[in-house]
Amino acid sequence: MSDGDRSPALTLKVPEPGCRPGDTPDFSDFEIPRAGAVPRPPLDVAPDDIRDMAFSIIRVLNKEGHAVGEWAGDLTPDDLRAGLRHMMLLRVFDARMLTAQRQGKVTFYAQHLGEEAVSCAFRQALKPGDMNFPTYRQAGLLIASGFPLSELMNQNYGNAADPLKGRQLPICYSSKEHGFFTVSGNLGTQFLQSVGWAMASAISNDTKIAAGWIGDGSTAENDFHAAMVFASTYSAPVVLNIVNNQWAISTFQGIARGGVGTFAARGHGFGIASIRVDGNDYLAVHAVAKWAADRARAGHGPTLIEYVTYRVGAHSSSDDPSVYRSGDEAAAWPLGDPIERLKTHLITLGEWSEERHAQAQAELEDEVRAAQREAEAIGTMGSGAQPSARDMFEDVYAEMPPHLIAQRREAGY
Amino acid sequence: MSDGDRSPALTLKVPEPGCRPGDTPDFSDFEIPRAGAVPRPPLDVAPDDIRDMAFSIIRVLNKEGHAVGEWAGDLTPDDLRAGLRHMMLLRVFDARMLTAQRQGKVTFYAQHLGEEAVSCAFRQALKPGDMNFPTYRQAGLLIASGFPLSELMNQNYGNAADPLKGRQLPICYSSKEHGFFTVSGNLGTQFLQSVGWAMASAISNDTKIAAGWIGDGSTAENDFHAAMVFASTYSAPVVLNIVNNQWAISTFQGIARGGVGTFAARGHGFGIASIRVDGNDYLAVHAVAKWAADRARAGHGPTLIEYVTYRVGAHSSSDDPSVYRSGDEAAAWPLGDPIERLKTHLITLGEWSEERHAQAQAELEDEVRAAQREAEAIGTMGSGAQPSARDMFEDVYAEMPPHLIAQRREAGY
Amino acid sequence: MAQMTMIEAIRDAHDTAMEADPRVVVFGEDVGFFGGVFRCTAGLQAKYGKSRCFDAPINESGIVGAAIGMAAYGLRPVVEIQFADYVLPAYDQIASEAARLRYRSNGDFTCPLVIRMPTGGGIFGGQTHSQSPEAIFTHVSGLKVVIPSNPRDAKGLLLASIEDPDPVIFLEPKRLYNGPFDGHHDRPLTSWKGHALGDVPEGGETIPLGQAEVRRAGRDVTVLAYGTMVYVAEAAAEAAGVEAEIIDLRTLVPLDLETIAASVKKTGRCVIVHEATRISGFGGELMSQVQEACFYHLEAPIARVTGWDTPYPHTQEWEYFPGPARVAEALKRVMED
Amino acid sequence: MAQMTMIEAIRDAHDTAMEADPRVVVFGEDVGFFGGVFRCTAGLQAKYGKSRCFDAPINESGIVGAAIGMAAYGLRPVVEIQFADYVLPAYDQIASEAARLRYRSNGDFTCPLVIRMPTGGGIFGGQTHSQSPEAIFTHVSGLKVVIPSNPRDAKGLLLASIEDPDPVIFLEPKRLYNGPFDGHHDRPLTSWKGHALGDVPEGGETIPLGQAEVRRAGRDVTVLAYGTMVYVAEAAAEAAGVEAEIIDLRTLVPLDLETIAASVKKTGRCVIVHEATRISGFGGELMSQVQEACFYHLEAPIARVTGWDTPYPHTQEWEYFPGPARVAEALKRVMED
Ligand SMILES: Cc1ncc(C[n+]2csc(CCOP(=O)(O)OP(=O)(O)O)c2C)c(N)n1
Ligand SMILES: Cc1ncc(C[n+]2csc(CCOP(=O)(O)OP(=O)(O)O)c2C)c(N)n1
Ligand SMILES: [Mg+2]
Ligand SMILES: [Mg+2]
Repeated sequence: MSDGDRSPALTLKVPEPGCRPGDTPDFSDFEIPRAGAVPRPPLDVAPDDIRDMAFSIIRVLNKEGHAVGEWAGDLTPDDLRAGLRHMMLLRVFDARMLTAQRQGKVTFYAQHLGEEAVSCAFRQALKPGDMNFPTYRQAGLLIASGFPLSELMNQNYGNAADPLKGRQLPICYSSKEHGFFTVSGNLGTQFLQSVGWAMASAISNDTKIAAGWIGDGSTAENDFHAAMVFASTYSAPVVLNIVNNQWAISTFQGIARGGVGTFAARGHGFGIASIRVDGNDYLAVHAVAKWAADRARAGHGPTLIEYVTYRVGAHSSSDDPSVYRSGDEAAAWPLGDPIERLKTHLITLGEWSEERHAQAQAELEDEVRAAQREAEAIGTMGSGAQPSARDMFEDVYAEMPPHLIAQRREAGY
Repeated sequence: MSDGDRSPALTLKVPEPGCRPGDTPDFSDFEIPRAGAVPRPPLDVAPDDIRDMAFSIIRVLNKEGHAVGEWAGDLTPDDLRAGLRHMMLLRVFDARMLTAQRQGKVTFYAQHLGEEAVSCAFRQALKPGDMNFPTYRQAGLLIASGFPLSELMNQNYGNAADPLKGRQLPICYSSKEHGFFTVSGNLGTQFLQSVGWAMASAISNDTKIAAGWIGDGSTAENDFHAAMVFASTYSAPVVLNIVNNQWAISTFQGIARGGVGTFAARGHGFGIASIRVDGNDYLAVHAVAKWAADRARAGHGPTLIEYVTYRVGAHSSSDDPSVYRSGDEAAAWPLGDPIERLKTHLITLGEWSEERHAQAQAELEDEVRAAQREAEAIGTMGSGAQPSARDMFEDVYAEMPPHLIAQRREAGY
Repeated sequence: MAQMTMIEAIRDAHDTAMEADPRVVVFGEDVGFFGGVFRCTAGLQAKYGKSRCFDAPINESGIVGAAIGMAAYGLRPVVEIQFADYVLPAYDQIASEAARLRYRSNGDFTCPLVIRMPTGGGIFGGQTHSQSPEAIFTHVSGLKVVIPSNPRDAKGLLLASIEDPDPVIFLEPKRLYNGPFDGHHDRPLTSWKGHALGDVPEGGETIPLGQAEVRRAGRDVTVLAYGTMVYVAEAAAEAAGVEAEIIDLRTLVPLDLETIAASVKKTGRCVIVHEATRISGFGGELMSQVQEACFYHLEAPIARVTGWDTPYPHTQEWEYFPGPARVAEALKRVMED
Repeated sequence: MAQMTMIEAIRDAHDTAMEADPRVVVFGEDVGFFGGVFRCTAGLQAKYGKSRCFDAPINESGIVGAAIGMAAYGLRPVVEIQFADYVLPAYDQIASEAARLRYRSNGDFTCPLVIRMPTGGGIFGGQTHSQSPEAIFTHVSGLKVVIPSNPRDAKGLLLASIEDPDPVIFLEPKRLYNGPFDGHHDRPLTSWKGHALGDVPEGGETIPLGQAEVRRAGRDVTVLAYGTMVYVAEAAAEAAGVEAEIIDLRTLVPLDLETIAASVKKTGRCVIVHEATRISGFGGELMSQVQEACFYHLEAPIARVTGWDTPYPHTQEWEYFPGPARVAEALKRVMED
């Protein structure tokens, strides 16, 4: 085996993004199939027969704003206007909350800029009783289900009306009623829990399904594997959503993804149906979500979906992306803006206009401002009516044990 | 969305093995390509171009005992006789240790019966300095590298000459010199560590490679994912070995594998070259191991290998398989016995005979008996010369901290 | 009443709970068809079907994380971790998730979940079949930690844990599965047959969490023990000829400080024993709470007898295990102080 | 000597070690190009190249497990866990593997590895950016646990940790990164500028592990503190007008019991403070060791001031954080006892 002595010195390969501050963004090697190109398979398709779908991108809206192809779906103009309204509302809400954060009224915030279609459109594919296990970047699931804005704000402000009594960080919402599992600050854990919830539904011969959510960077977490193994083994009625917005914090998707082309491909190791969709195309997201949800309901098991989108804003209010990526990248992003694209589509349908859009924008800003006034009248972080310190000791257990009663006394509450 | 009301009640799907005690084993739906059928790709092949290899089985020895096809390899009759000897020695060693366990001279033991080819043949594809991260079922790596039998026994007996001073369980060997990383009782952890070791070799511009080992059941562990992510992202020079012996303890491979055909397919989610090999075919195992090791050395990154074999014996000395699987399964196992198959091959080559085989068997039994006499002369579990209790306090840290000095005094040693 | 081993009592508790409540589901590694490597779930799959008792992939985080999802849905999962040594991969799901659902969602989501695991040494299990990780669970707010020392308590406490609305870590001293063990490894094995605590009530009777039990009354010194160490303490008290009051804690969180303090205030002396390593073991917490509650009653330093601060060795099992000799020595010492 | 913040001192320690020893490699989430979310590794990738300082996938177990393999190979990995709250997924690799390689292989394989992480509260980080998990590491035989409270110690202790032949958990009180914090959140921020402990020696000078430092001499009562609580204790002693002797432990394992016992034997009183939750927190271990070593010198019960036994809340930051008022109260109480 003397050739070994001649074997070359090894080197560590560390993936790098195409573009850092100062570079000009270049998405030319990012293959984007034209809208309508990808066929829509039957619900009972064998995962292995749609292997290519993990390397393509399902798109419905073409450049002209027409909905084309087998995934065009059956959303009515009213549905579409509602969807547009949800995305606009989420964007307005985010903008106001970011400002409030800068004013010190909120400790921490993370927005959805550019990703609004994913959570807003997905929500419309669910039924009452279905459960999402979201990350901190799926507030559209609540907005689209009509969750009161003032409650979201009360939590972000951590005021006396905070439904979570000041215990949780901003944006880590919780609402069983709205099918929104309590958001964890720990990445990946909830992706696995969604599979367990879905298994429970199957064990109970129920008809409800679960939806797990995870970011591109977080797919590297170990619990991603546990989720895939359990979903695959027990064929759980769950939709597993990977939101690929290209970046973790300062870390580009290539570090989590490694040597494979897409995140959707992860499903191939488990025989799970895996598809990739244009995350900035409201119609495509809805159609794909509906397809996956119907598969789960029909007993065909889990579907893994990668939403291809882009995080236009900073990772969070604590982050400054200009240090690690080019400011021009967002503008160069080839899949456009979800709100603009749906707006154009509605206009081409003759169901919407610039005037109505401007008016809707104004109405939504009023609506958010009103909710904000209401919430701020109660209090904001550190000023006005605050959650009580007593609440700090409640709900650790259903019944307060002696040591906590003693500690609460010691604390003087 | 009223159709939802009509959606059927869900049920939990729990995979079951084809055969339980009382049933007749049936491997008819287990597809076995004929020997020589699978081509041998170049070292720099793109993982995606050999996707099918994860669903096939590389085999070299055909029914007649001839070595056929592109994977036949270049092992000389001397190499093959050495390989046969290693497998026979491992089997004799296991038999003696199991008996010793029943006699109470060893607390715990796990044998390799039926799987001897995997570790024995793999070892011959490595070079000095390469490092294995084995499980408790790869002692062939040590046997094939000439590790002294008496040392293995001293550890299993936990006597005064135990190289690990009585601290470790039997079969959890350790030898840096022989490229055998200290075996952990915790499943999966070492699979990941092998990737880190390989990354270190690359960081150091070294030429050494690492080999990770894991069982079929243990691929379900989370650290399997971490290993795949890191190996894929940094293109680590590592060979990742999955020994699929069909069973965990009482749990058949389907519970870990889920809805995908093979364990090798797990690599497809990461863009890692993934192949499947007849684990009871010494020549095939060696050829595949050599191919993967050469890829790693040449800087082409990780290879995932699934060895298809069968655990003929109990999981360990604490296990009784008759409770959960048919006793006839082993006999029905279609890939035969690794020793028998290599023996037949050597005989067809005219390089071996029944007589020489019987003689070799007798010699090996003498050799093991001799080593055993030597070891037992020192001591066995609980009788004869034992490791000192002082050793219990050593090597927790390089330098013993005050609290351990005090505890050792308190203990009276 | 029926005579049972601890294994039979645990199996019976599962059976009783599954019979009474369809929400109770049981899974873990090898627990389904086989019934668990210690046979604690034997027969449950045959009786209740594969969707209520099944084998899990070998992934402890997966087992617990999936169970958390099931509990949030409304089921009452009871999962087995094959050995307590293997629970660490699930520690994040337990500490960051199960323990906090109720708190962070203001009761909107809860986690009625029981995580069972064989714990402790004395079986020559070496580094990975002998550890006692109770301390790292007692440090997590939102968890309850239970450890029975006999068949009767095993059934009653397991039933109470399954009914509990919050996550419970249920530690089963594996050395006690088939009989009490007082650390005298050189003496013949004893079984639960004929042992008073081997008498297990039929039906769904629970033993409330948070209540310790005085196993042996005495005026000289209070011994705080749990699991296997209860019997070691009894043997040690015998040997030392000390009137020890031996308290079997049974639940570590919430702790029955009342019973403990009452005893120490009476005896003025306290010895704490556990198998786990010493530094930051639960003994440290016990010693602190006793010191805080009983300082002015103490006539001697509180002492602890524990596993040494090393990994659990293999051949040195009996030099490592805190046996009756070491405990007796401590009892004599505190009596002299 | 150079004036540095704690962040700069930590970065400088990395730089010094990487310069001196090619085996030192640094990785973790966002530590490469960006230099870490707290900027503790800024500039290292540019200076030493991508194969010695790089971004890791978001997988804490992967980061530690890969680092263990690297350490076994012969490198000296220094990895960052972005927040101590996120180390739990790596707990198994740390406790079952890193801590035991030397022991179980009889020194054949070793694990010179440093795992750094920002710890503690005071930044409105809520449940997942505020926790103090030191206790669960101090319970693991084979680990060393270090927690500096100022720039000078941060550099000297980090250099010593990198040189150490065994795995070290290196906890960085994030509230101290940019300046000392005494818990008076309503007062203006203070910086390390001009602070004596902000003077950091150039070069490779190490501060040996296992040595506590008396920050303030006093005869009334001994205060055991570490990290942020050192400054809270100082402010509390001021406020209470008590002659407290404040000991900054700096290393929790191995513990400098000598310094602690000498002080308590002198003062006869002891108050222990930490941010972590109380039950089975490291305070319990400290209280036990003081009680064991100094029982006959104690004139009052040892007291502890800690985080409450609840998850770390968000808006109630200052009701949860054990601030100067609570510590002062405890100081007064033990003086009256
Ligand atoms: C277990 C854990 N590790 C690290 C972090 C810190 N962290 C918070 S968000 C984040 C990046 C996540 O990126 P991605 O999954 O792509 O989600 P995105 O923010 O892009 O939506 C990191 C590293 C965490 N919250 N939890
Ligand atoms: C983390 C962990 N969980 C569980 C176990 C208990 N255990 C030991 S071996 C085994 C089965 C492993 O099966 P497989 O990976 O197929 O390896 P094989 O024994 O078949 O070689 C189990 C569950 C363990 N050792 N470690
Ligand atoms: Mg992202
Ligand atoms: Mg197996």
